[in-house]
Amino acid sequence: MLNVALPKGRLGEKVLAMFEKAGWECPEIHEPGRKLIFENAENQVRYFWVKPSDVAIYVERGAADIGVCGKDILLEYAPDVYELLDLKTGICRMAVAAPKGFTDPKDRALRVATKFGSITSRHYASTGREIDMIHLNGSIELAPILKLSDVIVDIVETGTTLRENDLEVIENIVPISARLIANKASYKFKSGVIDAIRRSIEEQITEA
Amino acid sequence: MLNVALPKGRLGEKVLAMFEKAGWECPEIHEPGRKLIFENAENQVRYFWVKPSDVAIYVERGAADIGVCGKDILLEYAPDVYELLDLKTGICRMAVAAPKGFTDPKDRALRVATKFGSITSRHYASTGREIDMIHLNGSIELAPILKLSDVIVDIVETGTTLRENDLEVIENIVPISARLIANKASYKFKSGVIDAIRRSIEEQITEA
Amino acid sequence: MLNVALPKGRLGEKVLAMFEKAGWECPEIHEPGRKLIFENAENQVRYFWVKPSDVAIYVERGAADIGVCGKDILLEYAPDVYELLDLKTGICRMAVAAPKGFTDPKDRALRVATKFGSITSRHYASTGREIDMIHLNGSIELAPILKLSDVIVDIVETGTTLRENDLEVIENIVPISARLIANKASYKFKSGVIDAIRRSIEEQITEA
Amino acid sequence: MLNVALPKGRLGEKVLAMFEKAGWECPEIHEPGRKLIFENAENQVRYFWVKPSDVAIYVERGAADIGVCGKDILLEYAPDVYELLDLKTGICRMAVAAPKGFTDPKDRALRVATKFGSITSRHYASTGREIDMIHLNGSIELAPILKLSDVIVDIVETGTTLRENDLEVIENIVPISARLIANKASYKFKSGVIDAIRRSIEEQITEA
Amino acid sequence: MYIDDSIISKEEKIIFTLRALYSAAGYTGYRMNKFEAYDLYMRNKDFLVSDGVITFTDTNGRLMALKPDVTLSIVKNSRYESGHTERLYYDEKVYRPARPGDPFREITQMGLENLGDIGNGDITGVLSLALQSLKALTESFVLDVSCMDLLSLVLDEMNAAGDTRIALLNAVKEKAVHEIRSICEKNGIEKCDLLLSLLKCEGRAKDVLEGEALKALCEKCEAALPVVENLKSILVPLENENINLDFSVQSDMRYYNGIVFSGFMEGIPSAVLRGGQYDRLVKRVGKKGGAIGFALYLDLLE
Amino acid sequence: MYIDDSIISKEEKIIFTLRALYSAAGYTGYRMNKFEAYDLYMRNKDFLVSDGVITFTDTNGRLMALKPDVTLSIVKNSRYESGHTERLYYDEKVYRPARPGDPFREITQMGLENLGDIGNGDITGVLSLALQSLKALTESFVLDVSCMDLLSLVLDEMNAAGDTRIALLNAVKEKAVHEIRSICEKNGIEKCDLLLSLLKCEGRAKDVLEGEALKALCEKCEAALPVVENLKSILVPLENENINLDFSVQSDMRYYNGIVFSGFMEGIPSAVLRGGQYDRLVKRVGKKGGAIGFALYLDLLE
Amino acid sequence: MYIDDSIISKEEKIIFTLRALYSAAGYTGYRMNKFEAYDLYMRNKDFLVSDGVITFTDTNGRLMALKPDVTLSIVKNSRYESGHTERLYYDEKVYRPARPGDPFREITQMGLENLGDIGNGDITGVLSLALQSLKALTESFVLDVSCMDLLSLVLDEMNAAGDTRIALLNAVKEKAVHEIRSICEKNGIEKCDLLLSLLKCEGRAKDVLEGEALKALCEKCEAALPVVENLKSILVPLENENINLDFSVQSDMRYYNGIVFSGFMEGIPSAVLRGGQYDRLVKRVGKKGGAIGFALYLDLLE
Amino acid sequence: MYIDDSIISKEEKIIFTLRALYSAAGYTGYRMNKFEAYDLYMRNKDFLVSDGVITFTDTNGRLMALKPDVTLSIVKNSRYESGHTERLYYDEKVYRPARPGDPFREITQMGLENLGDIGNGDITGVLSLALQSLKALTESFVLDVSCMDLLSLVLDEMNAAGDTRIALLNAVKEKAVHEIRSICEKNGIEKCDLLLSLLKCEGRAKDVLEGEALKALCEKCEAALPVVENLKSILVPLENENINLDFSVQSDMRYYNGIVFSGFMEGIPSAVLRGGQYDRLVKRVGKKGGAIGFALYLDLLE
Repeated sequence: MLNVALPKGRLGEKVLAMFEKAGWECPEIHEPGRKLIFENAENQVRYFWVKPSDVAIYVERGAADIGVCGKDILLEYAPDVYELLDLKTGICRMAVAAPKGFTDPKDRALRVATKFGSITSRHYASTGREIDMIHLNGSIELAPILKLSDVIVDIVETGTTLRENDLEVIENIVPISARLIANKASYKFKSGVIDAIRRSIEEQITEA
Repeated sequence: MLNVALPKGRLGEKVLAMFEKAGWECPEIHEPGRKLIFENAENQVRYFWVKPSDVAIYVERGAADIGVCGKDILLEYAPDVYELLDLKTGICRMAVAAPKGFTDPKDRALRVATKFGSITSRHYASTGREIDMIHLNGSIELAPILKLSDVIVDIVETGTTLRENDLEVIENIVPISARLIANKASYKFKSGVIDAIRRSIEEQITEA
Repeated sequence: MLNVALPKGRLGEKVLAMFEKAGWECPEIHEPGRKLIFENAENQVRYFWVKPSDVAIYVERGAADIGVCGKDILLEYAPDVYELLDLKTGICRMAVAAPKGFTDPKDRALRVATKFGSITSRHYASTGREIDMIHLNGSIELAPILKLSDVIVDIVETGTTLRENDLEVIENIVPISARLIANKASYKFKSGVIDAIRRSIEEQITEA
Repeated sequence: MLNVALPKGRLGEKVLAMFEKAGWECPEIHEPGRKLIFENAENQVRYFWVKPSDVAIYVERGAADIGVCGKDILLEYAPDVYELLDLKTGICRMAVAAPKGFTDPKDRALRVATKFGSITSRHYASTGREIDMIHLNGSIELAPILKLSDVIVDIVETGTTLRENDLEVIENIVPISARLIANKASYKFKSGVIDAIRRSIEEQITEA
Repeated sequence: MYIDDSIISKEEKIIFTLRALYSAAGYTGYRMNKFEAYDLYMRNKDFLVSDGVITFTDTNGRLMALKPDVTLSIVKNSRYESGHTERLYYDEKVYRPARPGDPFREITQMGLENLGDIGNGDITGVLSLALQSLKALTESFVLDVSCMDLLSLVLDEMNAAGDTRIALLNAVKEKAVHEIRSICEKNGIEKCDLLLSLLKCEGRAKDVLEGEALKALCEKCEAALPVVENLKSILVPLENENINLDFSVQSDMRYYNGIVFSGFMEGIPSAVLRGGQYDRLVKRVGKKGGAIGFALYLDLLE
Repeated sequence: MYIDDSIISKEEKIIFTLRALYSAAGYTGYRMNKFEAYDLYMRNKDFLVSDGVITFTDTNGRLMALKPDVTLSIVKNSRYESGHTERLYYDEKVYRPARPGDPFREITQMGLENLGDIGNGDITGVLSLALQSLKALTESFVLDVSCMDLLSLVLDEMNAAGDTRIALLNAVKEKAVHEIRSICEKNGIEKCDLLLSLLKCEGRAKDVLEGEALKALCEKCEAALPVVENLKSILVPLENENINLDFSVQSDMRYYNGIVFSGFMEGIPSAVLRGGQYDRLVKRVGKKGGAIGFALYLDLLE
Repeated sequence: MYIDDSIISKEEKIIFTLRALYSAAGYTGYRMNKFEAYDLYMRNKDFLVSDGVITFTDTNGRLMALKPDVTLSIVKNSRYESGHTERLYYDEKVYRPARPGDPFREITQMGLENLGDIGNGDITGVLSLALQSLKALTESFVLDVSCMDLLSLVLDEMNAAGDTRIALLNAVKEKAVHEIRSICEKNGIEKCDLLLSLLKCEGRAKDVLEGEALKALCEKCEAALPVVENLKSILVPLENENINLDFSVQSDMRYYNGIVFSGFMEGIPSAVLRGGQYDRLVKRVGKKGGAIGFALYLDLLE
Repeated sequence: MYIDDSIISKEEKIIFTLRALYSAAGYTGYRMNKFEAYDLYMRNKDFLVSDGVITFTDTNGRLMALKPDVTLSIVKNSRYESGHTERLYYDEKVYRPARPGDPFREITQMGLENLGDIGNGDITGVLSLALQSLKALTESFVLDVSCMDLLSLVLDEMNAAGDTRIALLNAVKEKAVHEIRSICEKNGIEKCDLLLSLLKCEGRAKDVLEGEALKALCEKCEAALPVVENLKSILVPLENENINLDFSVQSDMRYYNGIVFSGFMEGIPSAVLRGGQYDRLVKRVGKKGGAIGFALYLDLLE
């Protein structure tokens, strides 16, 4: 039985379709209802939906054999897993954004609001700028407007949300897309099926 | 101008209605669109929607003068704010849940999955049980099913989700409901309007 | 065989006489020569001369079963031994001495020269006075004259040396005299002979 | 006025003679009595006798401008002073000595008795041998005989004392002789007289 | 000494302004020139503003603390003389995280302490200096004053002890009237009203001291009368518009008693000044006499 | 499981021998698998054998201690059940300097604790295991036993309190009769004799318990009688030649009470086994019931 | 010595089983009986499994580390003798967080080291002991083996240096073929194919060593041939079905070279055994000769 | 701002005097407002005045150091711009034992640094400020100046490398001519004379620069000529009676090069000012450009 952690949301749906097209269908998952785990005993696969940011921990700790999540999550939590494939979907970038016309107040710590604490720490440690980090869980772009922070570090897709809030990207940190990841030990004992999935999805991507 | 942080979602909508009924209407907020901040210059109020778990930090750091959030958030982050009113809505409880028939494996650390790290640490420190905490961001009830954890610490409303996943509450930690909170300094300089809001909402609750 | 550590010098000679009078003679020890250890196989006793400040460590570590040393050494090193008898000889006191007319310079650390670091630390810790300690090995009374220190902590017998150097005692810390000490484990297995010696010397003192 | 710290004992007497021969006589110092400080106002010199092991601290802290002490003291305390001259007297060596036929007990810490803690630590740290150090103040050669230690680290002149106690040198650490030392700041402001003394004594040594 | 403005920082200017103010009021400078053993802070852990203390092992093997606070050291090193008071001010670097979980920072803290046989005049004097300090920093400020004795007395009247008392104190601190009601209900405490009456005595000191709410309280609880009179005798001489009474202001009852207070400046989200009477701390440290003082957190003014 | 002697150390052999002994007596193994906060040790500082404790800051910023001792952790994690006793043994690495000023070392400490509603039978049982432990290690050994209650009682009779009491206890510990006399004289304590009589009750337990010295003491101090009877009821069943009575054996009275003891082996200069009843520690840590136990310092056997 | 199973833990049983195994193979026990200065670990920081090291100040003021690892201490205290090897095994408590951010724990680590003038026979021997160790613990296991020299050589051929090399190594570690491609593209590295060919040489050692993929690689890169031959001469004698070749297995190139390996047990989500040749570490510490060894993380077997 | 003398300390007066001096010379104040990781100091351990550094674990688990020094932090945070220099002064609390083995103290250190593309004019300027600083403190002072390049060059000429070089440097530092001779003899170094000639070039800079000893040295060692010329071009413009040349003044060659100097005040037993060029440190920290600076140890003036 192969355990697969899928990220809830649009990305997850897209990814599920890829898995099914690759031959690992699971009719049960399309039935309405509030179930969380879906199994197809026949082709020995079990899917479950988790928060995108939880996929990595499920895979790292072996509760899932494989899973799909954004590169942002891999950079933030640095799980000890194999990163088998770039799914070339869920494409965006990690960036620093600030109100238009922003200038850095050099005489005090820069206040940075973000969901991505590790990425932010690492980024500013590399430039030597002292920061006062403000961890938020959502709507990061509100922070500079309400003077809670000077700048934000967040995922930027189209930039529309930023523009709507009079913010602009002042620095790109890293590009992001979805990745297929695998638990290292699972891979040793289930390499056949995991590799088959990888290959099949890779083909789908190449064809697309 | 009074800045009010509202929690996104059903609870926030309910709370907004209370504020409006109390006389602090804001027509703008009901217009469709993607704005995040809504102002009524006339009655000097500005609302904004934030993640429920971010309300406390906005209020504590003075970016909002007042706000509404669940007692769970106050217990988890322990912000230094005034807790002016129990809104008697958003009622639920913080609890430990486990698979039916669970018995504690005394010879090793108990694996606990949760979104509420501080509450969990404090709870188990008080009982002296050593734990291995697994921080998750959502769908906590999946963790014991997939053997990622032995038990979970989470908010329980009706218990339906637990039942659907063959879990049951084995210990109640604390009851939860929504609270009106205020920044301490703001309260000094804007006590008139804050108190007026409190009184008005209190009346609404008492009447209900 | 009983191992006895004696302090070199006048005190040691006096003490040896007491032991011999008590019946534990050792003719060998009176022969001229440079030997360090003297044994009387007949009455099963072995004497050796050590630096007065080393007696305690010989006894504490069991290299000697018993020994004689000043109370100053016991206070300074705090060895874990039995202190079986006050020999009422080698009488003096531990004191703070300063140049005549000395006044404490309150705005900086007091510079104290001494051979007795622990006693000095403890004494000033109890009064809360910050000090700058200067460890010397001898001729302590020179230190204040040469402005190396403000005061000294040292043993004072008659006070003549102090007077000759224009110093005077400004504070007495503790009275001192010679003590008979025993290793704790030795005492368990050789209590007969050790007690006999103690009693006999005690009688000599009482008679004197 | 030049302050000179001389080591009490045979070495000091010899050194004093050198100073006097160099022109810095001090008749007062030869008078019987218990004085500690001797001054010749005419040639602006002041001598005082201190414990050999205290010379370095007097000079380092500026209570003496210059002084004479053994290289062992300089190695042990590492004072921040100028070492202006090797007096080629007081010649001996620092060595490890052990009972004849000694073999190192490799399965436990080596017990080492010594007066020279720093030199001993440094020596054994360089060889990687774990030791249990026993600080003694004198008669170090007694320690191995009484099984207080396995070996000793001490000054060896002729080796007679060792032989008399059935010990032998198993390792030489460093050769020792007396040195003329000067306080660094004193040297800046009194370099004329200090250099004159150094030159004159150097000549005496060369002639001898 | 004349010092060119360009070579001193904004913070230093504040420090010199306040030093002059305190010095003129008869206070002398205190300098904490050595570290204290960690034990001193550990034994009085809850007296500290923050939980985090930088510990280090001194060269003699003793576990020391890097100044998390100055008051404890002043108390420890003070000498009581009957009939006298020691008046000290300080400005020192202290070390603590800005918030729990933040990295440690070097913060300049300024404050003053009045120790010994202190009376109401001393308390009024310290409050006056707190007001003057705030005034020197901003135009818009408030000094919230509470009286721990009155709060204590009310809780005693309610027979609130142990965990219930602690829970009530926390609720008072958060002005959480609903929690107070629920705690009283759960623990069978009848005189819940008394505490709620006390909390209602909130607002400009002048108004509250003469107001109905306080009168009502004193009627319900006679024992309160002398405490209130004492409070008046301290606050009335100040005749200051910026003093609020607010019984939610508190400090740990194991250290503090009598008057406690917090100062707020408009635009700064937390209290920039905190102080109070801490006779109980003095006693815990094994000293005689009383004490009152306050500290200003200069890092908040950045 | 059969284990080849060549792959286990001398120390491990001792550990397994003693584990078998304790296991046969109904004790179960205890494993200290996490660190305790430094505060636990700090608050009970004088309970520790040594002053030096390795502290470190855990990843969550809390100041922790590296096991200086096992007993405190056992007490803290024990659960009292009326009418029951918990019997635990342990062998753990602990960390402390061999002597003050020496570097820190990893030392194997072995010991056992009997906690809960303990009675005289339990005390006799623990003493018997202490004797058997020593016997397993050497042929020539002595177990010195004292009774803190008797010592306490005598000091109470003498009205020795505060610093005087502490000074007397130190003098007793060092068998320094001259100091006892001088302290009594200086502090106007009249019944100095009583304490000296107690110290004379020293020697083979069998002899002392039946001897004149103890009888004399009981005559001078009636209150001692029941304590002595109780002591007899504990020691007589042991019928062992290697037990000494020695009232200079002590442990800190803030933690210990009743029976305390030290074990010596010929050729080793300090006690290799130490133990006693520590009901007071149990209470300080906020738990119910009594406790007795001992530890063996295996590093001394090297 | 016969030891009753009831008085030893599951972990101890494993330890004794493995000690017997290693002892039979000519290894002798090593005991780390003192702490090392923090500097030793600091200078070789990236050699450690975990970042967190418990530091403490020793009584002489020196900053020490509480064993985060045993190998560094073994290397530091080893003495090279030409033509000889030192064969040591250990089981020690080490201290580190289970995962970054977790609290510090005491973990039992077991391992062995073969230092000195080691040859291929020694390497085969160590791999054989790794296999036997895993077999003693479970029925279903895999030993993944890689060859750092081959990986190095391929990277050299590609002219991948500096940050590019580090990025490529990380991608190899994660089997992230897409990252490898993208790094090569971004940095203008042409022979990307070579590295991808190497990664394809994955699977049962027997099959891979004889397989097409490896042959293909050697054709593209002649220099690889002798390295591959050497690898064969090490692995072929083992004739074991449980050995995989997997070039994503790596260890830090500043310390390791030649053969590195990881052991996995079914049902345990991370590697329970890790090892390899670390001649470079030996050199960094200023010693002569080579070394190979491995460690088992017994805490994962709980 | 006018500040009443009674509210500032003697030390503060010195600080303001020197700030005005440095500010007038174009230097701006530097404030070290966060702690640095212990690693920064550890990697440059020998650059520090004292061995002892207070370490603490920050809330994120990182091992930090409490400022033992300011220069390293300035260098780490500096930004090189071709053709420019950064001129910074600081007065900061630093933490170190007064002497090895003494307890840790808070010491005020004042100093300045000139970083970037520095030339001889900058060096002369820094020396001039060092002289002016001393003059502001006392009437009787000496600034000892040495040139590490010249010393290096002489040692190179002598083929003194490795341990021999280190031993010679130590002997030079202690002016121990006898040790120099004995080291040269033992190690077969022939040109011992060269070094002794260098040491003879000691005394008032004016005299020495024009004197016979230096001329003699340059004749023996031609390569010295340009270095000496350079030295002259730096020192001659200063025209100051209080400058001594003294080649025993040194700083660690792994960090320093070129000019190094020490300032002494009559009556104070050790150097109150130390400084020099430290281009090598700048390079070690991974930065471009050169640097020169000095520090004043205000605690010595107490």
